[in-house]
Amino acid sequence: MEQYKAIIEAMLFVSGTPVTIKRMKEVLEETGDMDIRSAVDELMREYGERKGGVRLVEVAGGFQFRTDETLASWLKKFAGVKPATLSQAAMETLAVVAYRQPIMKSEIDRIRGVDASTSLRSLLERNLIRIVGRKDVPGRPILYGTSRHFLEVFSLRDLTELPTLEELKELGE
Amino acid sequence: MEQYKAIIEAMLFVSGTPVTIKRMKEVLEETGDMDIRSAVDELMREYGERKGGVRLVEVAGGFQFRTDETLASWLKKFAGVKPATLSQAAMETLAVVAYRQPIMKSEIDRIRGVDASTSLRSLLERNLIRIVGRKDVPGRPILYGTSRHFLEVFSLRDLTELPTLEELKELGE
Amino acid sequence: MAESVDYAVKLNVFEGPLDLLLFLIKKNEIDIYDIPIALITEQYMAYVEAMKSLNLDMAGEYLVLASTLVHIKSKMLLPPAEEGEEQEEDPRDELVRQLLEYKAYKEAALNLGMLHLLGRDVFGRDVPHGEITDGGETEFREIGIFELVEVFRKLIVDRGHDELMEIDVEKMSLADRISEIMDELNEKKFLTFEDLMGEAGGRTRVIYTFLAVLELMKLRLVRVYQSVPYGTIRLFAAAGE
Repeated sequence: MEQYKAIIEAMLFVSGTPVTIKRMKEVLEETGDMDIRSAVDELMREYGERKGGVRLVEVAGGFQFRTDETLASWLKKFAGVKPATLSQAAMETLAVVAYRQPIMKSEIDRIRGVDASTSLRSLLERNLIRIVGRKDVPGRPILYGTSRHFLEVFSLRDLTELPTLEELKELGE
Repeated sequence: MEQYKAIIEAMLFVSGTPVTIKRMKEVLEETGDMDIRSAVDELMREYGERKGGVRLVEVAGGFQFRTDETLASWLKKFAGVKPATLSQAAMETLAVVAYRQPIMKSEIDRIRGVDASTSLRSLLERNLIRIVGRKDVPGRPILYGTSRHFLEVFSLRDLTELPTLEELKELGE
Repeated sequence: MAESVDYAVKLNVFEGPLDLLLFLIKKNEIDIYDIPIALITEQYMAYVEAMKSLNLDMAGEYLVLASTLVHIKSKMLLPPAEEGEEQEEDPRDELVRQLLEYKAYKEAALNLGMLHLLGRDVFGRDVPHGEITDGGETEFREIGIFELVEVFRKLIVDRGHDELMEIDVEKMSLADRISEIMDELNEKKFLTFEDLMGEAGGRTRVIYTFLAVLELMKLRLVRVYQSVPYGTIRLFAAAGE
């Protein structure tokens, strides 16, 4: 294996979070972006072809080793932890924020027909959404958007990878 | 790859510490000790032959994935280019400076109940806060405020975009 | 009563009045574009009454939608517009639009839940402590605005610094202007009051500029001089070399 490819593999391995090409480049100063990218692609292919327990995936603007999704039940048994789940209310609020960001609370309340305070707080605490600014209208309400951690948790490369909202097209929004 | 071998690989991958055969057996109830052991041996051989960035080693009575020792200097460099994170202490000090600026060190110490020297220095080094001036009173204490870089890091247009405590309270506790 | 218990169980799973309404539409196999308002209102009211009788902590939103339904129902009872008159809007239109929008996001939430969730379907490596940290500071956290304000709230509320509670946008505007003026004073030897006001822009900004100058004087960060009465007012950084 070429040395820089081995270094990339090791970096991806020691990092608990996705690693961007930019960050790899900061370490591998003399290796070009294209070479880094193609080494990452090769690693992704190798791990894919092996059909082992680990995959290299592109997520949240970077790359991360993750276990294969078919092994989830075994790993739950191994780790002995119950995964933290989001309530239905929090999931709905998260969906509204994800598709309509940047969005203010009053708009979320209107769409869901209920007050979203509790779910907003829990999503903020879990770092799935973040405060992205204020809207330039009287009262300057806070605007919410999804975080990078959201992409990480939902295995999305970026926001364009969100599943499409069929119904919204009908509404002509 | 046989499924139990993939499960073993995934278990070894997610665990930060060495995993014993006994522990694997607890998860893979129906797989015999010999089969587990030979799957582990195969994984060790595969990772060895690849000559990649990661090795499977036998250590402390168990097995553990580790980065290849020849890559140590690169990984140290990688750790050095960690994305921006802050310690709890620095975060507290930054919050006090952000919301109470311009503020003297003695006032920060009083609010936090501990000496803020170390976190002030690290925040100054990271250019998140800056010295706004010196108060023209005996002792001429330094006054701290947030920097322009602070606004960039937090994606704020200006300080008025910071949420107020009232707004946070509206989200419930 | 057995029936009430049944209601109670179901009520707990509704995420709000729109969710309840969607449930009734589905249960009755109704076309969402042509809702029989009388029937749905009746059933909706039955659920709301059940909630009340069980003293469930019912959100006010359920009652708001109840009155909307009654209102639509009464409007539907009015005779249709005469021939030749302008076509009136169906009183149900707004509600249908709202329902469709909510339904879209409810489905979107389901779709999100079907993605490979980290910690549920896929797992990353549990990086041992200290493996890549270079020592020194122990606990690291990702930086975000919410974390910042939450840390501040915990500091002053939990540690009983009541006198520090208030933070408002005004205070932050002032801090912003103070920091800008000090930046400028770092570059120039002095600033005239006219310079500051001239660049100020909008009315609120003029006020904040004025307040910022007063605050800077109080903090003794600037000295303000005027050579003759009504003459030019100059600001100097007090800590200047």
